[in-house]
Amino acid sequence: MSVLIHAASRLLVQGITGNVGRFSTRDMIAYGTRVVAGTASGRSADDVGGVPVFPGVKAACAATQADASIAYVPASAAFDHVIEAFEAGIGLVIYPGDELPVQDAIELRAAARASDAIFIGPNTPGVISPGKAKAGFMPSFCYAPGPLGVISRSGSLSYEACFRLTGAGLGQTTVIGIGGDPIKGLTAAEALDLLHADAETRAIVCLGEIGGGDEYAVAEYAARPGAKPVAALIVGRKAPPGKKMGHAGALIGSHADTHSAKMKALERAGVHATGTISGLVAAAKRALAASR
Amino acid sequence: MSVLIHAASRLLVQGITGNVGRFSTRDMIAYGTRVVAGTASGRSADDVGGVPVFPGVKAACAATQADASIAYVPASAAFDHVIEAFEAGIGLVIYPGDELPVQDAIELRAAARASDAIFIGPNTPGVISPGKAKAGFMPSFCYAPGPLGVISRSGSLSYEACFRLTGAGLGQTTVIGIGGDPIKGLTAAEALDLLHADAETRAIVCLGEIGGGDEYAVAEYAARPGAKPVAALIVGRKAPPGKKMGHAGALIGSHADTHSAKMKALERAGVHATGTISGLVAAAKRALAASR
Amino acid sequence: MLLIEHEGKALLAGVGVAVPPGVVARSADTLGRRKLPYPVAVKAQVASGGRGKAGGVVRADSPAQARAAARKLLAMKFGGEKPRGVLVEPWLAIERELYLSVTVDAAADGYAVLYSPRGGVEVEQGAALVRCDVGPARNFRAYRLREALADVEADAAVRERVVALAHRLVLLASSRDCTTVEINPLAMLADGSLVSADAKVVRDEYARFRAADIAERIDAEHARQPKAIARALAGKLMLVWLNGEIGLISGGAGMTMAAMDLIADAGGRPACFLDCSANPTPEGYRLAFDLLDGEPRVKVILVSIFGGLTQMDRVARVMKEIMSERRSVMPVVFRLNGTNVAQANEILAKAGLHNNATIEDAVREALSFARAGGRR
Amino acid sequence: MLLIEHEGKALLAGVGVAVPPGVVARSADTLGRRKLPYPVAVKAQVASGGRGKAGGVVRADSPAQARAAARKLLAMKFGGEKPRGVLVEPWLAIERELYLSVTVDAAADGYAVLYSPRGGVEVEQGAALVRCDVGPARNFRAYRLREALADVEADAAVRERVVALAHRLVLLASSRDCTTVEINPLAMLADGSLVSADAKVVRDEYARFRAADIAERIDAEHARQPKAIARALAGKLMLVWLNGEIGLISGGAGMTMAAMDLIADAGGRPACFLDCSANPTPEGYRLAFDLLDGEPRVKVILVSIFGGLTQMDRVARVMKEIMSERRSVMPVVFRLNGTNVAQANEILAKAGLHNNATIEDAVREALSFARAGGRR
Repeated sequence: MSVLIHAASRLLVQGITGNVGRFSTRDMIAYGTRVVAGTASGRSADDVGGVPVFPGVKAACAATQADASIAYVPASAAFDHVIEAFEAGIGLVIYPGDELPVQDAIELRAAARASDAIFIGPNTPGVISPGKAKAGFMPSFCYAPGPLGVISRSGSLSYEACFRLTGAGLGQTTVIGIGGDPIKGLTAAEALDLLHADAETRAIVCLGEIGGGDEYAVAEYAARPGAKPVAALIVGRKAPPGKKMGHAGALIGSHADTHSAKMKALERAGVHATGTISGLVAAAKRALAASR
Repeated sequence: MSVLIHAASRLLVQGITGNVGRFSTRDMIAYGTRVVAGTASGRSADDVGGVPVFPGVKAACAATQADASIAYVPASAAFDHVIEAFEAGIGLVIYPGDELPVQDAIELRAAARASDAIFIGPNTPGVISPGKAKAGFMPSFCYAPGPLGVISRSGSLSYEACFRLTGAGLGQTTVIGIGGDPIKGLTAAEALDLLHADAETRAIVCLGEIGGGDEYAVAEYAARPGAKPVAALIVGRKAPPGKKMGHAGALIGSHADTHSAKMKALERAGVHATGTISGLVAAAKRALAASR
Repeated sequence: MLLIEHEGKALLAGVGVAVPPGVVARSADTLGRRKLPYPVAVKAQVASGGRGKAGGVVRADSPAQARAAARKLLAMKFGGEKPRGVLVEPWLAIERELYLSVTVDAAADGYAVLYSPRGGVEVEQGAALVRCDVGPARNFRAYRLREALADVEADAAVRERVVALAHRLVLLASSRDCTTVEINPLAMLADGSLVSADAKVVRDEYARFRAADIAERIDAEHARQPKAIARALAGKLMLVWLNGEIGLISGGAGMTMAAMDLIADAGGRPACFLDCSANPTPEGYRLAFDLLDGEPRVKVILVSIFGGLTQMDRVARVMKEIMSERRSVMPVVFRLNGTNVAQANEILAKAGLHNNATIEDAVREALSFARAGGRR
Repeated sequence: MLLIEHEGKALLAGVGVAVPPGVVARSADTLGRRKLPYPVAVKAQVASGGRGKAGGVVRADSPAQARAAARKLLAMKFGGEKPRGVLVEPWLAIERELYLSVTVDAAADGYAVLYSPRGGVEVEQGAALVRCDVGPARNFRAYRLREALADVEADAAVRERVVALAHRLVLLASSRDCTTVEINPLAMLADGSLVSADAKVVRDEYARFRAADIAERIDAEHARQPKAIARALAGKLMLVWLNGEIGLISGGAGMTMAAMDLIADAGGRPACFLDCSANPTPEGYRLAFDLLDGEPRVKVILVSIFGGLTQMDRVARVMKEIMSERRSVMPVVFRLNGTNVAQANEILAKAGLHNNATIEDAVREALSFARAGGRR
């Protein structure tokens, strides 16, 4: 099994006629994803790579039974598009774009809950279930099927990490980019719950950084009786305090935000934690070994 | 029967320790209303006229099973108090105050719907079911039990109208002040539906004025097959256009807002309509006669 | 409270809506000193509608023309209103005039969006508008508006811009307590971009406790009113002058209108709508009498109050006091009813004041005084 | 984006929150010309915290004292920052200092309200705060906050004022896209009224497309930055100068931090955090090289990009071009990986550029250049 996105998932690409939409659609199809429909707001458009294009999500769903969506639209239009997908009955909506006002993230998380849907993002490369499907723009060659569930706050770091894991023969069930913003559609805790419930996921790898509270959710999970083994990489050990490190959430404001506080909390919870990318494969192996 | 408020209604007075709250509480009790509780935000207070005072609605409901509420609080606090009542499970909340921002009226109407509750107001004297109970500050002597359901946009006009009806021996089942603002908790159409469903109400009297669309809802109701006979008084025949006549809703902006357009629509729908308070009793009598 | 065009445009610009870069001048002279991007539109800043048809917008191709236009406009009146300045903007090369507004609407249980692909005077003359109900602001759905526009707006790019713009307007209306935000015309330029050529923004006066700019604007507006109106507003009385001779002091809007109708039916004319229900205190009533006593047109005062929360024994006591201290010789007719009316009748009777049993009686009495010339 | 005190207070006043009447002066001289209500507080206007302890607030009892205070404060630096003026307010007779803030908090799925009955430095020093989760702004519930405050705030009247104030702050935060609105101290005066003695308002830069005041403030802030930072910002690069010698050009925050950690582990020091992922274009990368080539501290450039959406064949082509046209002699080390990396490797190889297989290799290579002195 995998979580969130499966071989049978029927993906809709909102904003399919933009440059990113076109590139990613072809890339996702090449990976084997069933991209069944696209939307181009209010415009009639030809198909994109063989995918039919609809003027709205309702029409796209009626014609193609799409059940997941990724929205390649600017931040100023993200709220409108994600809500449209929820109200058309789509159960999983990914918004990969960045610079989404936090207000809109708050509203979209609340709307997802009200629609009984899952919202992922903003600021994420998406979700990939290696060998089955991907909804996002992560470089495909970095991934392979296997027993690890992966959660990441950072796109580039997840590529590097999975490239290493895959290179070491450690494949993945599903890699979830939860995004680097302070308010997330899917939180670390929720992503952990999904991977915990997935029978094929034997151990979990969490890619974290300074700032924010996600890593404490990881520690909380790991300390739970019956939790799957967890490995974690926390980057930003050498980042100066008080400066925003690219991600809106990656800022050391208080002691809890620091690298050392997070490492301590993770280690106390029994997480196989490392502070360097070079140590990731070994940590993941230790976690996997513990799962036997 | 009566609608909205009955002899068994258990009334809560929010803001009971203010001048208006104290006065109205004593007045409602004198009328026979079962005022079971009052609130004074966050303060402990002695009882008011024998009514126990609680710091919040939840506590008041738990102790007294209040099922209706009237909130005597300033407009700036109205939203907070009405929402509190909804969330404590109160099914009928009246906000008599005026100058409520229309934004808050919009939100409270939506909140009432979400809570499956009824919100009445703003800018209303309340609701009275003569001989049974009153939730509001209308002068009691103007009312008597009888077969008429009355709906009014204006407080003072409803006193005068009911004073005349009662004087002429035409009593009332329930008199509902829906208020004079453009966005109402309970609309004219909804109030009509309530009175329509009430077995004891034999005819309906609507007290309207220039501006707004309530009178068209009345015409729509009256034109419905099986509707109860309706009498209507529309005031403001001599009001100049473009000037707000006290009520936020009483302004002639378009032709439909005018006295003559409303009178025509009502007459076309078979309403016993009059343009002068002097003609009200006769109109109500004609409506009652038609109900036989 | 209707904002003047340039104030409304400032609110629009504040939420990222395109408006022409404009300058406001209070006099032709200050305008002459500015560097302007000719040709320009010189626009009278008035709150009343129909400005365009009344010649309130003038094109100017040179500083001399701009000064002349400003001088002319500032000397004119629009719907009885003197302009509070002129707004000068680049003259827009408009390809098409659209109409877009967001307004509070009871049928929508909140906001409604209205649109026409042909705006400007066509809408003013009553052209039909496409309507999309929103309700509370957070219920705005771009896709629903897009569907509603599909039939009337053929240009897909314009449609998308209108949808995005409407969302901004709904958020503006809710976040800044506006009851109407109307852009007419919404100008489509040659490149397809949309610019708000005019702006009619109405803000909710009741929100003044949480919007300092509304409170300030209300104060400024009150200060601009004629003295009597300003005094009434300061005393929380609602005064609208009418042209008649019966000075109506009343409580409650509905009952006041009913009394006005009765006065007219009896052949009289009300001098005013003067609602004291927001300030039924000795000070409020004293002010009401003072305002009417000071207005020569008024021949008789008719006090018509049917009180619920307002306790009529208190009102009667106040009336007694006012009548005993008052210097005016203008006759006063009473019709008080409502809560504690029995005590009120006693108080009035003891003071030798007659309380009419019905408003019809009171109107008749007032008219007979008025016909006798009033002001005995 | 943290607003300066007087800007934050203007937002507060705009929603009807009580702030002391203040005047802002950019120089001691302009201050001297004003009539002030002595005694006054002269307050340095800086964005950095801990101003009070650093002597950034001075009491003045006379014009001479006020001028002296302003002169002194304007010459000081707070957290490395020169004041942008002084704010002068009446000196408040504070009975008690409270703390109230509204902030975006992941655990609340939106806003959270934080309160302490003892504010001021006690909170700065880490005193516990009472917390009430709100979520989306419309979910603010006065009664829940009232319950949360019942245990810590004994004064019922103050509690009610705090509840009403918190509601305003939540609405302000959501309607004006603020991520934090903090009042510390919230001053309780002798009559029990609450005045915002200080204001720390953080606005959401991402909302600039719908908030003109945020966009303007960002532009102004960028203009105040040192030249290199301002150029980076104009080119949509994220640049933070650090103290080292390895000029790190990267894409993606997480991977950049990982590389910084590796550099440090290997005994090096990064010269910067320079994230090009928002502008992975020829112009963006050229600017990045230009900025680092112009910084003498930088001894070697390490280009570390792991692209997903960024297609690495395109990046490789850009790198090839930059390397061929570049005048600087500073060594450059590459580690490119990601989408289309095979083509990228080919392009680099043909251009005679070495692409490191791992970031560890690249860091080692960069360090050896740095140790050799760099800038061959």
